Amino acid sequence: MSLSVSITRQQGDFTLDAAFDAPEGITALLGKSGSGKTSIVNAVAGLVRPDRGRITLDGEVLFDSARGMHVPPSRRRLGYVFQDGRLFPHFNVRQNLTYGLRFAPSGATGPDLASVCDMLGLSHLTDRRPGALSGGEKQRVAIGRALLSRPRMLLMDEPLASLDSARKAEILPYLERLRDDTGLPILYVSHSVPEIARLATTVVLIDAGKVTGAGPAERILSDPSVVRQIGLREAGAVIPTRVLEHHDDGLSELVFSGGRLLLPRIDKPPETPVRVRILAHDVILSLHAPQGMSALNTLPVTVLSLREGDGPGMIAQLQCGDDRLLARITRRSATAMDLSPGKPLFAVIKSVAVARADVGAG
Amino acid sequence: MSLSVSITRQQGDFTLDAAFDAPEGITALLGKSGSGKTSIVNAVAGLVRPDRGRITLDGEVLFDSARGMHVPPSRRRLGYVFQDGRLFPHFNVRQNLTYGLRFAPSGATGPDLASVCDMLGLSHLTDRRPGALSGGEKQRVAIGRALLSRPRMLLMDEPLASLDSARKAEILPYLERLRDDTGLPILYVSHSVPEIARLATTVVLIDAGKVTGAGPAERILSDPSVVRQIGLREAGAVIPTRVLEHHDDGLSELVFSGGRLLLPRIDKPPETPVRVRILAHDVILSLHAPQGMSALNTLPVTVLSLREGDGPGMIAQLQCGDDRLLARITRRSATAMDLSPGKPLFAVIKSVAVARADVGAG
Amino acid sequence: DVTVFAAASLKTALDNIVEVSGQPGVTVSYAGSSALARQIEHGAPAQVFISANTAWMDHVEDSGLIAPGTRRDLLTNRLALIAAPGSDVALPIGPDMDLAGVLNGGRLAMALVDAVPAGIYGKAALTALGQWDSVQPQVAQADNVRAALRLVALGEAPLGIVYATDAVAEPRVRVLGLFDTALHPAIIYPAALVKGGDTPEARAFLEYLSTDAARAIFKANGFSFPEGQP
Amino acid sequence: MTDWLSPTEWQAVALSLKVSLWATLVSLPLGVLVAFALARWEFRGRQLLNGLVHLPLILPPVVTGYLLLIVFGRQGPIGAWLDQLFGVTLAFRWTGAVLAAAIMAFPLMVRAIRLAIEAVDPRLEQAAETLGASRAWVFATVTLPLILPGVIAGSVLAFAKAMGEFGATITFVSNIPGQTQTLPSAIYTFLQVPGGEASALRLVLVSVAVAMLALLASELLARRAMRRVSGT
Amino acid sequence: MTDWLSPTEWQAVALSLKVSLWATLVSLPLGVLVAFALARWEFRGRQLLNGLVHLPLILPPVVTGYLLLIVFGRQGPIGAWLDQLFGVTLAFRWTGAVLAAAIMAFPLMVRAIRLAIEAVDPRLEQAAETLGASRAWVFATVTLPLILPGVIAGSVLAFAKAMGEFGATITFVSNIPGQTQTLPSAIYTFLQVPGGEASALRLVLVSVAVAMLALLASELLARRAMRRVSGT
Ligand SMILES: Nc1ncnc2c1ncn2[C@@H]1O[C@H](COP(=O)(O)OP(=O)(O)OP(=O)(O)O)[C@@H](O)[C@H]1O
Ligand SMILES: Nc1ncnc2c1ncn2[C@@H]1O[C@H](COP(=O)(O)OP(=O)(O)OP(=O)(O)O)[C@@H](O)[C@H]1O
Ligand code: MOO
Ligand SMILES: [Mg+2]
Ligand SMILES: [Mg+2]
Repeated sequence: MSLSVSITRQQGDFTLDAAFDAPEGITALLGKSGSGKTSIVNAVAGLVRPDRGRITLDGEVLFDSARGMHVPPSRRRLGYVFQDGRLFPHFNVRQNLTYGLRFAPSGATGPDLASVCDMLGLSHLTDRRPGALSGGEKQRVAIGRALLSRPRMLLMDEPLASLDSARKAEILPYLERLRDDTGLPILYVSHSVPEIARLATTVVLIDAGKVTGAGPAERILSDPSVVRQIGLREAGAVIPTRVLEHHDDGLSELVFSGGRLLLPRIDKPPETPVRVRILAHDVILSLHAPQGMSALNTLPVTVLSLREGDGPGMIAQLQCGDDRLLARITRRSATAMDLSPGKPLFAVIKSVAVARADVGAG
Repeated sequence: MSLSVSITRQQGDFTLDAAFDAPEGITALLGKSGSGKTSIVNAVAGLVRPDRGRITLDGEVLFDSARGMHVPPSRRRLGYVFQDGRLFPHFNVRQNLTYGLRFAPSGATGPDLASVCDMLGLSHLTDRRPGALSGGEKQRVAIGRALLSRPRMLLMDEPLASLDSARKAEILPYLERLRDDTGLPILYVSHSVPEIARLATTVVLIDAGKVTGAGPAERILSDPSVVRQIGLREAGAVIPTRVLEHHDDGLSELVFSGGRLLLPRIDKPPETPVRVRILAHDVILSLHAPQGMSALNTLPVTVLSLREGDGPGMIAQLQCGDDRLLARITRRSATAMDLSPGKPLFAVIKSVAVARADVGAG
Repeated sequence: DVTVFAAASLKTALDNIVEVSGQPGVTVSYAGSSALARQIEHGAPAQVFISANTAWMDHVEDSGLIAPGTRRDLLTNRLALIAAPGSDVALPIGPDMDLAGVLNGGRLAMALVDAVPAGIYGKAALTALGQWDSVQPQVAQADNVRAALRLVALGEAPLGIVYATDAVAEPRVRVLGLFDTALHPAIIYPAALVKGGDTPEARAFLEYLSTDAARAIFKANGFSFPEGQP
Repeated sequence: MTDWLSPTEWQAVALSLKVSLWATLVSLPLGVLVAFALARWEFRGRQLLNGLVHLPLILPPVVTGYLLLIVFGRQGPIGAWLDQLFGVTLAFRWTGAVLAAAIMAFPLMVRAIRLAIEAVDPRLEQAAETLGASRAWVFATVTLPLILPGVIAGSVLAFAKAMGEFGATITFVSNIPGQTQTLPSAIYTFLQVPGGEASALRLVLVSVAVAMLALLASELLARRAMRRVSGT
Repeated sequence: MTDWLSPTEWQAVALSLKVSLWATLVSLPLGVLVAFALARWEFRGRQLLNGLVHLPLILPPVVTGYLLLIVFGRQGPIGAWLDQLFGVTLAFRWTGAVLAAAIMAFPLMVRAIRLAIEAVDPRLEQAAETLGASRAWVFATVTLPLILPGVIAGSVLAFAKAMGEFGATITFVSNIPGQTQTLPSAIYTFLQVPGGEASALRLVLVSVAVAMLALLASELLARRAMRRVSGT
């Protein structure tokens, strides 16, 4: 499955002019408020018609201005979780959830009502009308409704924004399983870089209606030049690893080109490839291999580049085996440690700093 | 100003039975989806009538079932930022923003249209209708509208959920200034612990319609027993500090009972009290004072208690001067370092780990 | 100024007379006799009332609203049996006419037989002829006599009973015959001054209606005049 | 009460009910369709259709009745055609009374339904579309339930109007007791004779009672539908 | 065109316009109030009020006209009172035609506005309240703009109905040229004359033209208002 989008559209003063490819997996649209994310998703869903361009899903043309083609939304079979909910007020939760089921082709498989209710914690609400739901409950129903329509692809516009972290922690693994087990492609809009880092196979950066960067999540999110756009606090590197073994004390050992990592248990069998995100600000640089510290992971690295940020911070890009890490340090430390490209160092990472939410199978 | 709430209300199967006091500053309601946060805010705003109870603001009774009192919403002068936006579709952005101005008593002071537009990045949108705004733009207008009504208190129901971190980073300091400069009290609903840690003076924990904990933010958010409810990833300690001096390289030095901290520049004059949040997972424990490392902050601490979590992690509560820190470590490290209550250690904190978003004046 | 309340069926003739009379300021309000009578009862500013039947004039007079001594029988009329355009039936009016047979399932158009004067007279005539019972189920009652006439003119009803005056004015219908005046109560259009409207101008207009000039116009429209008057 | 009204009067009551019900039911689907077209579709002749629908409201009823007679009478173009092809006669039949009542009530029905359609949030319909519902399904499962209060309001308005319709009905189908004599015709008849007011009043009361019942029922129905729509 | 209609006919056209406009304007505030009460307030007698409002729709117009004559005539309880206290006479004046038209059109107006009020999202009104707006302000600044399309629809419906109203008007205020002879009355009068159809048709065309213009104008207005309400 692969989605290919290349469209332009004028709405008021705002010009959308976006082209990107979304290969298998989860493609995240990342961009600030008003940058055009929802507009793109609406075009893919067929709810707005671009002025010009082409949208294809797995070779099938959904829209093509040159040929005057516009497949109606109902025949695109894209499950859309809207930014603004849009539950049917006259149906109860169960009826909302199962609305799309009747239109799904008989061959289509997917989760059933019970499992969706379970996963989203909706079982006790099935007889309620949307008017009697809390904000987060509504959003969960919207997610379930899209899932249950057995779509070929999911379009999710900030689906988890109104949910607490506990609930998010339940839904995220489910989306991962969808991505991995069923191969259901997802176009995912979110403001949350951790969420995106965990889920996304591909990241598309949007700014003022234009695509300013697109590519595998690992590359985009590890690109120091992207740091500006997504915010210093969220900078980090995503590293492909492989599960080595699980230890008795609840830690899992992963291996990658740069060495080994100890992480809280990951529920994947040995040999499973796993993507790990290491935030730049979770990496401490040390001139010597540290002793007697609670941080379990120490990796030998070489400084690749140093990039000044605003204020007192710098981003150091580090070569670690074949992979790259980012570290956020102060200029004062850089001076004190006399950092410069080529300098060999140790990167100290607390095992727990690579938190569950930052681990994505991939 | 102080808000005092003690109400019960039955809605369907759900029983709200909440009592808490919100002293000056920002009081955060923290609880998972469907726990009753919006219901409480609605009662305070006067949009729903509790079955029983009493709500007073600064001694003035807003609601009292015993005396049959119910001040209508329009005379409560509470600026409500709704979870679901609720912009007036027939007004443009400017008209939406200034709607409440005409009803504000002539004496009431507050920000003007220009400054609100500026802060919220709405200046180029003032002539648009809400239907032509993106999700985040709508939310910003809703915030501005409440601010411009010159309220006695702000009620904010997940006001920043749909905003990107860059935008949040612009709005949060503004809310802080409101809190500090104008003393405008805020009742703040959010799922984001960092947001709450940064803003909240008081935290009220809600679970299934009941208050399960309430008190100063420092205490509640540093309470290891609260960690479960708010999620391990969010655990941390909030420490009151004071600005000592600003260094030329962009770092600010803060002092607190346990020693000194170097942080990226904080825009407060020396002597200003500042609250600093240190996430448990950003603290590394070391048996020796580390050398040649990029982490600038090393504090001598003593282990107070060790608390087992789920999985391989533990939470160590540390005495640091008169304050307490939390550190999240693996059991393996605890064993390797032979940790036990009373053991003196060093806590290593990267200066940058105390990120801007976690600094709150207070 | 004079305000005249007149039965709607008088419109053609009366408009003509008002014009010819040269009397300025005469306005005529045409409506059903029942509506006009009730309005006079409720204080309408009518000065002259011309009813299409005696019943409503009686009603107004009984209410004491007629200027004493001003009531007169102005006009009389005849009932006509008419046929739709294109019809070639010949049906002499009499007790042995086969009205139902000629209708052949079609309708006999009349005004409301229990309420509107033309209908009441028509029913009386048919009853007197012994035809009513057999023809009753075929009767289509219109809310006024003009509507009945229209049903026949449009060919919707093959036959109808209307005033002779109506038949005269409608070229599309063919008169099969006039009912003998003995078959039904006299069809009289009484006129009178309304109490309170008794001004010299009103009186003059009422008098004018009986002049030869006026009568010529009435006559041209198919009206006749009460016994003893030419 | 059976004594209170004469058999003919009972007939008139029954006929009025029958005619009004049929008029409402028959025009409902078309009313919804036309309201939908006027509210949502852009087409040449939209304003013309809108005007046409309103015509019976603008014209005096008698004129409408007369036009009906010309068009749908036995000699009329459509009337003759209906008669030949289907053996359906409207003139002088209760079916004709249904047509007259339906046409007179149509603008009211369409206006009410159209207003309801225009109030439907198109974003909900879009949501249904993305879930795979074709336009027709969206209409049946989302639009229609959401406009139900408007449809009910429009129908009752139409029913009430049909119960009171007089001018067009009597002009088009006359007043044949048991066949086309509706309640208003009966009332009118009484009002034409001096002293008939009391009898008219009795029928007016019946008419009012029937319509009030219909109104009450519709209020309850509409409230239910409204509660559904408000989502609680 | 001045030749095309006689002076009396012009008078009838002008009078109908005047009467319909006044009827619409005068009943509008009351219509909004009643619609609001029916849509939003719970009070004893709500159903009664609802029934009363619908009465003119249910009753044959002649009956309504007759009732008006009884109540508002010079001798009628209210008519006499109005006359004595304010020197206002309704019966047989154009003002009475306004009353008749207003009353006949009232149910249509109320229904349309009520439907619009029921479609307003109460959460928007709540939002306005929290911003300090009193109920009256909320109504004026939020509810009213949001129901504007409904108000326009209701007003045009009422105007159209008033333009076509005949039975109640002729019964209440008679058919006095230049004073109470409206377009429908004039049309009726022509229809009472054999061969008057041509003249009637001319007036019908005028009537249709006027109403169509009003409709078109209202469509444009309502579209504008609708666009406002949809927030884009
Ligand atoms: N009208 C109603 N009838 C029955 N139950 C209701 C009604 N309104 C809300 N509830 C229930 O009350 C509970 C509290 O709702 P509330 O909106 O206060 O939650 P919340 O804490 O704001 O959640 P969220 O974070 O998802 O917005 C929920 O379980 C909800 O299902
Ligand atoms: N109907 C419209 N007319 C004019 N401008 C519009 C219209 N709809 C959207 N816009 C503008 O288009 C831009 C993109 O909107 P879009 O909803 O795609 O943003 P977004 O990236 O989803 O933002 P958010 O994160 O706030 O939801 C915004 O600047 C918005 O103001
Ligand atoms: O009273 Mo009429 O209109 O002559 O039948
Ligand atoms: Mg968006
Ligand atoms: Mg909520």
